[in-house]
This record gives sequence, structure tokens and C-alpha cells, in this order.
Amino acid sequence: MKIAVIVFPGSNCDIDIYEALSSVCGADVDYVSHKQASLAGYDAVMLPGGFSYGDYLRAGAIARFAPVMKAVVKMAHAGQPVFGTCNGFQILTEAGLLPGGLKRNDSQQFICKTVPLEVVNNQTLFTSQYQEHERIALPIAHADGSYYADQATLDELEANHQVVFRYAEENPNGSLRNIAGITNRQGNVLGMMPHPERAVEAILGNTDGRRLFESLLANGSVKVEE
Amino acid sequence: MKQAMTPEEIKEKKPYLDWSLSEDEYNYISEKLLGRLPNYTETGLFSAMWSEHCSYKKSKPVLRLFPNKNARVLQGPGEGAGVVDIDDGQAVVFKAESHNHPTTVEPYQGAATGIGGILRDIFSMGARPVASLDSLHFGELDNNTTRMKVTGTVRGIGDYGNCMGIPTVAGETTFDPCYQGNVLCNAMSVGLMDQKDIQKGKAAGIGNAVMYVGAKTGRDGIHGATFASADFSDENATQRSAVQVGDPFMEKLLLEACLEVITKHPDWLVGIQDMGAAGIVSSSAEMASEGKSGMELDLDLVPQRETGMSAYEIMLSESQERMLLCVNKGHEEDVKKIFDDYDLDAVTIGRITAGHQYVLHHDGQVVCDIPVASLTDDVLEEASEEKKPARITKAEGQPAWRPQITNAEEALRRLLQQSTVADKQCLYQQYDSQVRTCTVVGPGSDAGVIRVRGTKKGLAMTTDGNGRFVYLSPKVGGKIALVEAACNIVAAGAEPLAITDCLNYGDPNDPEIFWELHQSVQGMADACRALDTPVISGNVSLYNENNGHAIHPTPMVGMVGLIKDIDRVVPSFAQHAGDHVYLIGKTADDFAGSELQKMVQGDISGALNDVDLDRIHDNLRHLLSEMQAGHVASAHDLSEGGLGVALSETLFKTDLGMDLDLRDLTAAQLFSETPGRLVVTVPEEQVAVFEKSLGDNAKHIGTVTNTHWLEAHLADAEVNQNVTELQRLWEEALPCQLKSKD
Amino acid sequence: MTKVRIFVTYKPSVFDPQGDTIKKTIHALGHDEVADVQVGKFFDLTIDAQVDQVAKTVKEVAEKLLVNFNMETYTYQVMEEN
Amino acid sequence: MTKVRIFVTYKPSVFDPQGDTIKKTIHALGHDEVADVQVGKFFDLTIDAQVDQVAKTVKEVAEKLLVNFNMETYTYQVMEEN
Ligand SMILES: Nc1ncnc2c1ncn2[C@@H]1O[C@H](COP(=O)(O)OP(=O)(O)O)[C@@H](O)[C@H]1O
Ligand SMILES: [Mg+2]
Repeated sequence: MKIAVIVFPGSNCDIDIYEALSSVCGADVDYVSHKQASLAGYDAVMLPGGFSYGDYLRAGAIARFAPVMKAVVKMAHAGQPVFGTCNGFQILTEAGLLPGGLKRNDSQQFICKTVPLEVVNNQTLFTSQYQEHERIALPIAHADGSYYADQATLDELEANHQVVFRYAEENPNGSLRNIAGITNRQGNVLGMMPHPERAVEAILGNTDGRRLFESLLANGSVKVEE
Repeated sequence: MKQAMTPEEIKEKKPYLDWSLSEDEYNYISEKLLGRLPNYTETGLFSAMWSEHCSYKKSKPVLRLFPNKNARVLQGPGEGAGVVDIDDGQAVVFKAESHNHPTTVEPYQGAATGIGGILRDIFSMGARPVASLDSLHFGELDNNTTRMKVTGTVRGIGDYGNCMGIPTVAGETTFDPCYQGNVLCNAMSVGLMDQKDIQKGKAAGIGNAVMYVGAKTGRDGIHGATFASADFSDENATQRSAVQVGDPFMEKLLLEACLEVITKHPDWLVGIQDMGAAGIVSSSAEMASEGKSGMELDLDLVPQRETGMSAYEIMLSESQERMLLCVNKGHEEDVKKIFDDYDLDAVTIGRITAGHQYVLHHDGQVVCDIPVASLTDDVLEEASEEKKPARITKAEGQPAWRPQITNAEEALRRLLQQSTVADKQCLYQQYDSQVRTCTVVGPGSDAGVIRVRGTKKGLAMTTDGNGRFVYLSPKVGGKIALVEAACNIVAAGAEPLAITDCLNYGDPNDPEIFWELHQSVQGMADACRALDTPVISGNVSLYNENNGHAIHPTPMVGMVGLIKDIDRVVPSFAQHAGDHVYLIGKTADDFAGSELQKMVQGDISGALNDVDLDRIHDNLRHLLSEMQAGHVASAHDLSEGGLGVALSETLFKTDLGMDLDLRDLTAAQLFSETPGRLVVTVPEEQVAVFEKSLGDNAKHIGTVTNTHWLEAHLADAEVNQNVTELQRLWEEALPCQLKSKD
Repeated sequence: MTKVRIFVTYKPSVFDPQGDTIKKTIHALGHDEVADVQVGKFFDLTIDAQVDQVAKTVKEVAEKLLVNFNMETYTYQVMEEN
Repeated sequence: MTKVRIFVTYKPSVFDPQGDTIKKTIHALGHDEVADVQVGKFFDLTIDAQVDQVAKTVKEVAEKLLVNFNMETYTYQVMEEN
């Protein structure tokens, strides 16, 4: 399985996700520039965290126009795995690949800490190695992570099991229905605010994120049935 | 700016006095250096370059006291940042910088651009910044002005550093009335590099290009450099509008582009320097001086954001996110291509010339033609008057203050809620401390620790400074600053390597303040020698005053240590019930300047006892080797609030407790702040070898329990406190004090 | 050249914590007469076109870029023309 | 009740990196006719007072809270009254 990590101007967790996949999980990974128009040859694509275009205007709003995004959309529609964390999640919603959007945190502050999460859906490409309802803890680091969608969309997300991670115990940013991560309807596009790539090595004090990447690698580009 | 005056008008009307150039200096420049009257632009350039901020004309004699070499130092003071060998062909690069005046005026942008500036210093050396630290000192949290300054400053540091993707892994935050009108915001950054990539701020080679890269020039911070050297007063308030705005997104691109040129195309580059204070003039003149070259620049080529800028404004603008490169002739287009790729300006604005003249063209005219050295090397050093303050002589003759503690438990509970002691999580959680996934220990311990990817090594880092101690006894206070930093580094299991510093003082023209500067630097220098931690970089910030009230003299020490085996990092929290608790270092009656004194008396007074540097160094060495051998489970150094606070902190965030026999200490001594002490916990199996190595420098004081109670038996009191409750007081204090009350 | 001002706000159904915080702070300052606060952004665009042609530019720029229709909405106003 | 809109913008000489980046993006989208972009914030205050009394409230709230005079400046406009 060959994986692309997209580098936008202002991405800064690109190295983190690259290393998590490559040195920790032994995957075949490349950095791919935002200017590249094609993702031919890649089986999966990662949109990293950071501040693409400085988060000027809105987080993710400008990155969605990068040349590479057409190829990302194409892969998403083809059912190949597309993953975005933090700024990557914001870009996926701005690009319309995931419903809803991310607002400024209720506290109006950037917040960096490790929070408890519930794995709500372990039937996805990205979560098959977790238990259903398993409690894990992952770091968050964002100022714009408050998930918003209208009631109908929220109901639909729940009905289709598209809510994959929920904040457990405390809601750090004001997300509706404690949503921390969702997939698209087909289940091949996952966006989440927490950073699994920061939790893959014991030396950094947390390995709860590792199974996300291992799930992806184990499932390859197997399509999850709708 | 006013309409340019003729040289004769300048001589007559002396506008340079407002720009902080003295009449003697002006005369020396006209008569000795130029042999003619300087024109308007030249006068402006001299004013900026001869300011304390750029020239260190007052502080230089004092800075010479610092040792700055040892076997590991590859680059000492003088470049963008210092460089230290960490083996395997790698090096660590670090420096600290103050942004006190800009932060006082406009906390958010001041702090943000402070981070931006220090990061440029690191990558201009060819290193990738891997961690930042911040040392903040505010007025008391009893008024909304301080609250807004804290909020703005922390947000500024966070927004810039987070966007850049550089983790902020440690720092310090203190509160004292002396900083009410003049906040201190010192930022430190640490970078990693291969030794082969080390760059210099140097311009040489006749015909080589001087290239300007990065953001466009506007009228930001004009006179910032000279402004930083002039005392604040509230009447000045309206003049302070040339706020420099940070653009971290631009800086992220600049960082990547510069590192690409440096690491991939070393043959293109002669030198590189960031544009900091006094913008283009200081970077270009310093580079030319370093290369012993002449330089000619055409200011019309400088990318500009505003129209109608004068030569003076272009040269002195402090617009952020700009760098100056000296590029081998023929490679200008190559360099430009790389910067184009990042959507950044890269423009050749001049050339290296034969001879030693610094020549500027603007609007078809030569606006400056002076020897390079006259701006950089010929600055008149100033001998300053010194006088020992009467308050110190008086304090030395008086008996020391002895606290009467009738309720030790209450004293401990109150101390944990003092803003300087209380938990800082509500501040540092606004910083991304984990990006780059190398942070092994983030904020909330003694030192921040990052791993060096691809090796077994780690780096520990800390910033420490305590203005109260330095104010009471400058020389001893200077020593304590080093001792505290070293204890924090060793507590993580790291070997102290070297330091950077920010020297924050009041107006040096006041002989008492200069005496404080001199004495405290002497104390720091003595401690640097004793601990073998040379000074490899630093920064001086003088004139920290508001309406004539100086801050406490506050030298900040930024120390970096090396961890040979990252798996042997020692946490600052107790690990297992049954481990033995030791106190390293002897406790004396050290209450002058303590948190306890401030809390009880409302103010500080007295004289400090001297510290035995060799003894402390010896203790730290032995402790470190025990830690490296894996014999120590946790270590935490003692600072504000002494042993009582340190013991509590060792138990916070665990579910453990301690049962301690402290019968040779009084209740008051539980809060004494004798420097150079640590609390360590040692597993039962290691006790014998640990005790043998530390001898009577480590005193067994009890054991770790699994009750989550802190129980201590003192000579004249009992402490029996639920740790959950103590932790709650400690955690809730700062968020509560930060809430607006009026 | 035509100057237009595009106003972007959250849709009424979207909770805006910032407006809320500001209202509370205003009350703390003693201005209880302020009954409600809404916060928005605006973009002043200088467009090299006649006023009758700017509508298309505004619509495209706003709807593609400036506004996130999941939670935001916009209005605009021509400010000056010459 | 009077409704006022307070506009806060950077002072003219202050560098606005956001406006710059947005302009570049608009050009990349093909709208070269957009010659300049300036970004600002606005606050809609509903004030329980007659229109002739709101000036004082606006001045105090803006100057104490909403505007950072180091870099920003403001204007306001009465939107409606009833
Ligand atoms: N402004 C800040 N930025 C980052 N970390 C901070 C800041 N202020 C305090 N901290 C962290 O809080 C903890 C306590 O700080 P401090 O009391 O100064 O430690 P010490 O007394 O051991 O030097 C440390 O881990 C420090 O890194
Ligand atoms: Mg400490």
C-alpha cells in the first residue's frame, strides 16, 4: 500500500504523520506537494495538521483550492482511504468531502492536551483494530475544533454510523454531540480533530493512536460496503 | 518623518538627541570617523546602530565577564545564535531574546513577533528550530491591565509558535508589582543541525549579490531599535503606534525556503542573517563588517509594501519575516527560483564591493557613503558609573527576617495558590507542545525534553530567573539563576551543556542599576565557570522602566542539557509506592526574597546568604550519574515555596502520597528557599548504591505511600494534607485570578 | 473601480460563543443597556469593474471562498464607485 | 431599542497578512478584477436606549473593549431604531 502525505504551505504535522506511518508502522509513504495535480499510484492519502495558508480567512478554506485537491476528491469518490486530522479535517469539510464544519472553540482559545475519546464505530477502515465503545485518549491541539452541522445532518450522521470518535467525559471545544471525528457516508473518508499520529510511541507517553494506522494498513484499500 | 534637513541644520538643531545619539557621539562621528557632517539618512543610521540595542555600548564591558568557551562550544556569542557540539556530527543551536517593550505596548503582536524573531535567529544559523521556551514576568494579577497583558501575551506566543509548528515545551511565568508597567517577555528557541551546515552572518567576495528575501518592507517599528533604548513614560503613549505585525505563515515559508538553500545548496551561499532590530541597516552592515567588505545597495529595489518611503525608513523598518543573504555571483537566479517556489520575494538589492565603504542609493541619489566599520565597530564604548544601592548596604547589616509559622498546613495551602507558584496549565495549554512528535517531557515538569530523532539522544531545556533574589543581592542572585537552571536540567536526567541569557534591567545610566547589572553578571559568570556551562548567546534589554520605576534586575538563564539515552529520562512525579524519598542539599534559613516572605510580609527584604557553587556542582554530578545509571525513579528541584511546595508537586497527577520524617526542620524551614536542592525518589533495590554515591549530601526523609496524603512530621508541627485537595487549590488558583473582577 | 463591503455572519441558528462572551464582558463593564451582541467579519473588495458588473464577482468570490454555507451567510453593500 | 453596527479595521499603515493572502487566493480563482482586499470585524449591538443616547455607550464599549487602539480604529452606524 502506497500512501501520500500532502504538504500544503503551512502544514506542520506532515512530518508527524509521515513518521508515524513510515518509521513506526513500516508503511511506504511519500510527501506530496500541494502543487501536484495527480495522485496516480497512491492507494491512500493523508491530509496533515498544521496551519495551511496560515488559517487566514478560515481554517482549511484556502487549501481546498490547491491543485492536489482535485486528485484528493477523485480518490475519495473512488472509495480509496482519505484521512485528515486537525487542519486536514478542516480541509475535508471545506472541500465538501465531509459534512459540517469546524468553528472556533467555545473557550476562544487554542487548546493542547490529551483528552479521553470513545471509539463509536469500529467498523471502518481506520478503526477496525479498536473495540466498539473502547475508551482511548488522544492529544488535541487546535483553536477551531468545535464541530457544527445542522440537526438534520447530525441525525443523518448518527443514523449512518458516521460518527467514529466522540469526546468522552469532557467536551473540550463545544462540538455538537461531542463529535471528534466522522466519516463520509461510504466510510472511506475520515476526518478527526484529535491527533492519532502524536500517540504512536511509548517514549512520547501514549500509543492509543497507533491502531488507527495499523487498521488502515491491514485493511488496505478494501472498500467498506455501504 | 519630517522633511529631511541639511547636514548643517542637523548640526544646529540636533534632532539626533531625540534619536538617542549623544552630542559627543555625533561630534566624534563627524570629526573623527567621517571628517564631515553626516547627512540626514546617515545620522539616522548612526542613531540606530549606535543605540544600546544594536551596539551594546554600555553592556559590553560587563558581558566580557562571561566565559564562552569549552570543548563543546562550536560558536559563541556574536552570531545569530550559539552552537554546541552534541556528538555524531550534530549540534544544538540556541538563543534567547527579549521583546519587553513591544510586549508591554501591544502584548499580542509584541509577544508574537518576539517568537518570530528568535526563530529567525535559529534558522539563520542553518538549524531547524525544534523547540521554544518563554519566560514571562507580569505585574500582580489584581488588576485588569495585567490580566489583559497575560491573555494577549500568551495568545501571541501561542498563535505564532503553533502556526510555525514549533512546540513550546517549557517556560516560566511570575508575577510581581515591579513588572506592572513594564512586562518582561523573553523567548528562547532551540534548533538542531548537522555541524557541516553552520552558517555565518557574513558578506564577502567582490561582486557577490546581496539578496533580500521574505516579506515586503513597510513602515513597521520605525525607530523600534532606538525606542527600545528609551525609558517609557505614559506621555509617550500616543507615539507608540508603529506596531510590528507578525505573519507566522510567511515565516513558516521563509524557514523552509532558507533551510532548503542552506542544506541543499551550500555552494550558493556566502552568508545569511535575519533582519531584526534596525532591519536592513543592521543586518547588512554587520554582514559586511564580518566579511571585511564594502557594500553597495540600491534601496529602490527593496520590495516595499507602502509608497513614498524615505531611505531612512526603508533602512530602519522592522517589518518582520525578512532575511538578508549574500549569494555567490551567478547563483542569484537559482536562489530566486527556490524562493519563488514558496511564493516569496527574493531580490538582489546590491553587491559586495572592493574597499570598505557602505554606500546606499535611493531615488537616483547617493544617500549614504560611510565606512562600514563606523556603523559596527567604531561605536564608542561607554564606561558607566556604579554605586552600591543604600538598600543593600543597609540590609546586609540587619538581622535576617525569621518567619513565625503557627499553622504549617495553612501556609502550604496558601503558598500553592500564590500566582507565581500556582499551576500554569491554563497558560501553557494554549501552546502546541507536541507538534513534531519529539516532545518527551512537555510543560509542567522541571525541564522540557525533546528527543533527537534517529538517535538515542535527548535535549533538556529550561528558562529560569528570579528578579527578587537579584534585587536583594545581585551577585548571589546571579549565581542562583544558574544553579536553578542547572537543577532543572539535572532533574530531567540531563547533563548541562551551556546557557543563553536575557539581561533585563532598568536604566543603566543610573549608577545603582549599573552596579546591579555588573554584580549580577559577575555572579552568573562565577556560576557558569563552576558548573562548566559557558554563555554561547544572549541578549541585553535595558531601560525597563515605567515612569521612573525600574523592574527588579531580572537576568534570565536559558540552559540546555544533553541526555545520552532518552530511555533514561527521569520524570518529576513520584512513580511507585514504597520508593524512598531523599532530599539532596542542605536546608538553611533562606527566607529573604522567598515566596513565603512575599506572602507574609507583602514585600521582600533582607540579604541573601552566599551559595557554595562547588558543593552544588558536586552534588549535581553525583546525582546525575545515579540517574544515568537508572537508579532514580523521579527528581524534582526545589524553587519558589521550597520543600513544602516541591513535595506537593511531586505527588500531583499521581495517586500516591508520602510519609516523611522532617524532624530536623522547623515548619518555617519547610518553605525556606535554599538553592541547589532537589527531592528524589529511589526504588528500594537502588537505595544502597544511591546512598553510597551521594553520601551525606542526600538525606533520607521518608517513603512514597499509596494513600494520596502528604504526611510530614516537623520539629514543631505536623502536616497531614489530602493531595487531591492540595492539587485542586494549586490548579484553580490561576484560572480564578485571571477572571476579570472589575 | 467599485468598492463593495461583504458582511459574513453565522447563521442565526449557530451559537456564537464570541458574541456571548463579549456581551458578558460589556455587562461587567456596567453597560447593561446592551441587550444583544452579534459578531461578524467584513471584506472590503476594490473591484476593477463598473457597479452593474460587480454582482457576479461578489457572488462568486463570496460563495466559493469567503463564506462557509454550512454555518455562515452573507450580505453585501456597494460602498462607492468611481 | 437601537441597533448599531460598529466596524473595526486596522489603521491604514498596519500590515494585514490576512487580506494579502485572501487577495492572492481570489486571483488564483481567476478574479483578477479584485484589486484590493481589506478585512475587518463588525459588532452589532442592540442597545436598550433611544438613538440620541447610544453614542456614549458605543464610545465606551468600543474604546474600552472592542478596539485595540495600538493598531485598530473604528466607525459605527445606526442600523435601526424602534
Ligand atoms: N509561560 C510558560 N510557558 C511554558 N511553560 C510554562 C510557562 N510558565 C510555566 N511553565 C511550566 O510550568 C512549570 C512550572 O514552572 P516553574 O515554577 O517556573 O518551574 P521551576 O520552578 O521548576 O523552574 C514548568 O514545567 C514550566 O515549564
Ligand atoms: Mg523546577
